[in-house]
Amino acid sequence: MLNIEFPDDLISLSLYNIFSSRKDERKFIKHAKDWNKKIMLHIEPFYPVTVIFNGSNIRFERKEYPEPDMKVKLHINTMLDIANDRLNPFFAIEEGKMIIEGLGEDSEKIMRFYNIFVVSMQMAAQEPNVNYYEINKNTR
Amino acid sequence: MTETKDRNIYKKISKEDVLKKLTEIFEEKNVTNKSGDLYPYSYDMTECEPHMPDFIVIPENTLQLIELVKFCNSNLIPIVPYISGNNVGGLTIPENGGILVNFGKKMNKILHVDDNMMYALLEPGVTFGQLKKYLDENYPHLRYSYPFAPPYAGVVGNVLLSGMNNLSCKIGSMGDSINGLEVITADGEIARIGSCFYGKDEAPPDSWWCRYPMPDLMGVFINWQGMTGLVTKCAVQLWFNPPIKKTYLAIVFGLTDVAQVMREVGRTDIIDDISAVSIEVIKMAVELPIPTKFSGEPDFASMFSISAKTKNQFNAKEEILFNEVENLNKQGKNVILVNADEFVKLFNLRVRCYLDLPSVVLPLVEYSGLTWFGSYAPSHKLEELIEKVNKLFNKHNITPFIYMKMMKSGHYAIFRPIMRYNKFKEGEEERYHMLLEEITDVCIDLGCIPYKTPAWMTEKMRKKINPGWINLFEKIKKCMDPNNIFNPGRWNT
Amino acid sequence: MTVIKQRNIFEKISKDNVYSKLLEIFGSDYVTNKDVDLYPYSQDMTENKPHMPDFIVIPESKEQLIELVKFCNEYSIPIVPYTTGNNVGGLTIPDYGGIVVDFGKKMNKILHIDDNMMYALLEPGVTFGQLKKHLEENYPHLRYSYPNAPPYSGVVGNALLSGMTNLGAKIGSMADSINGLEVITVDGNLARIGSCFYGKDKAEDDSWWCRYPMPDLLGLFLNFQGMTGLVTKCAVQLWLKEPIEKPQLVVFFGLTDLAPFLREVGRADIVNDVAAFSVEVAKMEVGIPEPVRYPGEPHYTAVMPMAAKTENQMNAKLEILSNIIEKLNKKGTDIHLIDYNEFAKIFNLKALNIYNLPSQILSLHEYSGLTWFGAYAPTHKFEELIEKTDAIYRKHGVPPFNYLKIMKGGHYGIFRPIFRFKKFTDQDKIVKLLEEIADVCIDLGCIPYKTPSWLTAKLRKKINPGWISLFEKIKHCMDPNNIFNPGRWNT
Amino acid sequence: MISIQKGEDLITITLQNILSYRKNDEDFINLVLNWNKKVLIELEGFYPVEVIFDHDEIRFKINDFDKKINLKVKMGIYTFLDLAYGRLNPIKAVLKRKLKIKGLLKIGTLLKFMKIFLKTMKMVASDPNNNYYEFNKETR
Repeated sequence: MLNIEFPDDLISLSLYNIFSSRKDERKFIKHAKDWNKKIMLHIEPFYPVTVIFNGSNIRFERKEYPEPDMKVKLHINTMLDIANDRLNPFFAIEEGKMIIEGLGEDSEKIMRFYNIFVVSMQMAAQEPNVNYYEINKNTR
Repeated sequence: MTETKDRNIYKKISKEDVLKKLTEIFEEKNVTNKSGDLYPYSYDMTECEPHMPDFIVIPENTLQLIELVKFCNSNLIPIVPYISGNNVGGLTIPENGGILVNFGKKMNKILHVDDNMMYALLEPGVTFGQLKKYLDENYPHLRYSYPFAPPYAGVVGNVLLSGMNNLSCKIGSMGDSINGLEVITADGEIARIGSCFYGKDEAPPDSWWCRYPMPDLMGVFINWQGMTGLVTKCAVQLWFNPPIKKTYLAIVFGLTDVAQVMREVGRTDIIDDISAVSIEVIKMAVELPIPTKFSGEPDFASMFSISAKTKNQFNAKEEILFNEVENLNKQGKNVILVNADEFVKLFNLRVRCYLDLPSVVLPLVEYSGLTWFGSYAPSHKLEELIEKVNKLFNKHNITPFIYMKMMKSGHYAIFRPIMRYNKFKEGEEERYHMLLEEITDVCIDLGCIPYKTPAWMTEKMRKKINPGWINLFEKIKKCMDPNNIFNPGRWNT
Repeated sequence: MTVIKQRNIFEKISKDNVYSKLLEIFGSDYVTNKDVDLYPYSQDMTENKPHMPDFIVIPESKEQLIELVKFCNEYSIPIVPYTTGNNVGGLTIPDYGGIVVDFGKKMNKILHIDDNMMYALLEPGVTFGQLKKHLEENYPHLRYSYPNAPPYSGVVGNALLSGMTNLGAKIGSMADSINGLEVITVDGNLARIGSCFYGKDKAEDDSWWCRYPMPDLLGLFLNFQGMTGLVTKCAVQLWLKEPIEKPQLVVFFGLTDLAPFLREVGRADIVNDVAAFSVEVAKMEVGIPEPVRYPGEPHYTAVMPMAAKTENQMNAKLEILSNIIEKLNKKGTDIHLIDYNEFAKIFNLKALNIYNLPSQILSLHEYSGLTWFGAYAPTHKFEELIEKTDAIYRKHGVPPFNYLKIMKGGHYGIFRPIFRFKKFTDQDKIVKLLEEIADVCIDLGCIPYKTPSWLTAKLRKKINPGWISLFEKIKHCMDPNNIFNPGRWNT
Repeated sequence: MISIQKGEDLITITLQNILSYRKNDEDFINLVLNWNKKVLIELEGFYPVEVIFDHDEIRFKINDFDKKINLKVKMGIYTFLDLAYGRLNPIKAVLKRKLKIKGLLKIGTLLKFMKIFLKTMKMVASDPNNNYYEFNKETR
């Protein structure tokens, strides 16, 4: 069981939304728990956000950390292309549409990053049952 | 036809004193009472009863008009507004005599064109030709919408009377594209209505951008034919002028098939203007003395004007139109869709008078007489209207000229039989009027609502309109014009 | 704020006699004068001064209302029309007491949908949710236009008061989409206005298709806030529902980048509507209690419903849209285009509230107080309006909640600062802010709609005397005893 | 100088309009003068029109056609326009059966007809000055 801090800026809110849909899922927990890394994510044209994995907590900070374990930079529309399977993440990296620093050769890191970020955003984007009516029943 | 009840308008003051006052207000050179000058204002092309005005005045500013209205109101003298006398309904025939105010001569300035909020602030005398020329030269990226009328016809009159134009399928009745008015009411007060209503005296020219959202006083002057006050300024909406324009001609076989064609194409919401005319009207343009339809010829031709900002947008619209026509033909209609410019060039360029508006349709105006039944119509009744009216034309063996439009993306339609005739040929006028009356009765029964209505027509309508409406109408007229000085006789006032 | 001068409305007849007359007309189940019943009608979410009505009646037929109007006119008793009380301007607060006519309960039928001429004939009590449901179930190819309001608010009231909808950029003010009215005037006269005006006693259902071309009596009831008569039927235009919908999200990083964009996209005539909000509103949407904008976040976000008949048409529109943005960015703006459905799914589905109308923005209603300055605005003043109001917000330490629109192919705009507040603690602060904003906006030419009387008092000082006296003349002609919603526009 | 009968029905009006365009032009007169042939032109969807070339006259008929017709030409309105606006070459049109001709063997007649009619039609279509404004000056 993970707990994810509820943020209050646009981008962190999106990440919160993406993660929390999986926060009880075993596979996700396995990757995110005790990863203890700081991932700096810069979704253009917005601002950098650092996601801090600490034990079973995930926090967001609206700033660049001095030396994060990873730096990821991509445009919001690239993100949406990946999330909706219009663009293969690896091609995105090849074509320089998604720039990742600090990936290194650490295959575990790659696996975790891929699962926590890419898979999660794809699941959020493609989950058919999560629709607005489900969420906002009370307001309709 | 209703007799205009003559009233003695010089009980309170002698004609001479009126003349004296008028010369005092407008100066001698802008006032006349010579029957030679008055005569042309006493009639129009229609069969409506002529009547001489007593004076013509040519105003150049609102102060003069305020003085005039106060004077006329205290002496019960009729005031009839006049621009160019091109209406087809006897609307400016001074049925009770009085003073005819000719705005066309001096109060005809284009006061402001607002490039950003896309409107033009006009004096009542501005003509379509004038406005078009002005925009083409100074604001080529903006356009106004033009009626099936001569370039020397007035813009403001057409707008205030819900006239037609060549953007009708997009924007609907002109009543919806008036942004503001300056009016003089019976007590000689001057009011600015619409978003221009801020400001004690003058309103800045960039403030005439909308009719709403304050209490809608403008309605009191729309379609009232000058019965509630004198309009001295009017702001009308302009539209972005897209670079790509093309007109398609739908040739439709079968008497009533055109109705469904217009409805379906109208709903697609991609056409600026849809108008349809009997084949005889097309042939009239080629100046055949008595155009008749031969077997094998189509019954109607419908014109669709499309405009677009980009090639892709144009192609997309074209595709939608083609699909629509294809569907119609699948449903058993017989429609041939051709590029109007190409076709007309081979057929006969005179037909362009229906495409390039405003324009003079010579064969229509070269006759001494011209009259019509012009009405807003329920689009689901078009078939019935065409059939019944066509029968009537044939019965009187007069060539059927029918002109139709689809308005505001198919929300309603226009149905307009037109007749040209020779005024001076013995019995001709009576013959045509009899047909016109029969057509009027049929159309009104089917729910058509005539616009720019002559008095004899409003009298028929009054018999059908709910009493509550009539009461409210009379109440407002009385409130706005207790002495009935503003264009008396209109709507049988 | 203007204080309402009281008047004794029971001079000519005793309250008890009024009550028994009402019972006679409406039956005991549909008349009340009990405080507990009256209380909810005495106030709305705004700061406008509450005032108790003396009676609530629930009509079900125009015959009852004709009798009511004749009676009230004879004894000069105020009549206040009411549908659901969702307006944000104290429009149905009975400033002088009298009788509140609640149309919402029984006069709420959808009388006719005309498939061919595309209109709906409605009783005053019909709500947006109701109309939408009815169309989706029976005429899926037709649509109405919906405001940024709860599904339980009234359609007719919104149309008669030039309200906003999600077709604003295409069709403009709702006033242009009214085809006809049935009204009861002060003398108990029942009038049908518009193309439905033929027919001595009743009109055919298929005859409510246009407002023109007869003398336009409809204007007498538009934006008059019930001051000229009681509307008992209203026909509104419907539109064809286009099969392809692709809402777009636009984010604006420069404070005033929004302004030129609204003007350009407006005249390009490719979007159904533009709903542009301060980013704070978008954050409030997803439940941030006290949203503030952080550096790096855009100042404004705009949601644009776009619809088309074919893929090609949609792509053509999107092409034009991105050309506009490219052109503007070359000139120095910082504007970005994003597919809204995709973004919302990633960001937070609650954001779709702004697109799927009608909808209730909980976070807007969860406060006890809600008020606004809603105005039609000159689009060339947008920059100035944004900058000046922004300064005022900061001065008062309140996050900016602005809501802008472009109307009718770019012919005019909408500028609408909104405030939610805790009625019992910070109302005075908000009212001060609201008044300052109102003054600035009016000076820049904004024209407020659905106006509370304290606002019309300000307007009257600026309006040309000719207009005022024409207005008074018409009001007096239509309602000599001032019984119809007295107090509106300071009558 | 060739005299051309005034048309009173759509198709005849069109043919007249086209042929009149060159009625004072030397080459045209030489072609037509004393050609004395009868050509039946049918626009599919409309009706046939007989064009009678008689010494210095061109006349039209839309019913009770002569027994002896020298040439029968049939085409759809779109073919008609394509030929006029040079989007379709007449020979191709014939081969594609878009332009149906009875009397193909009378090559002489056919070629002459093409010179007289198709060529003129193209001239009308491509004449830049031949526009409404020039034409109806007095009414603008």
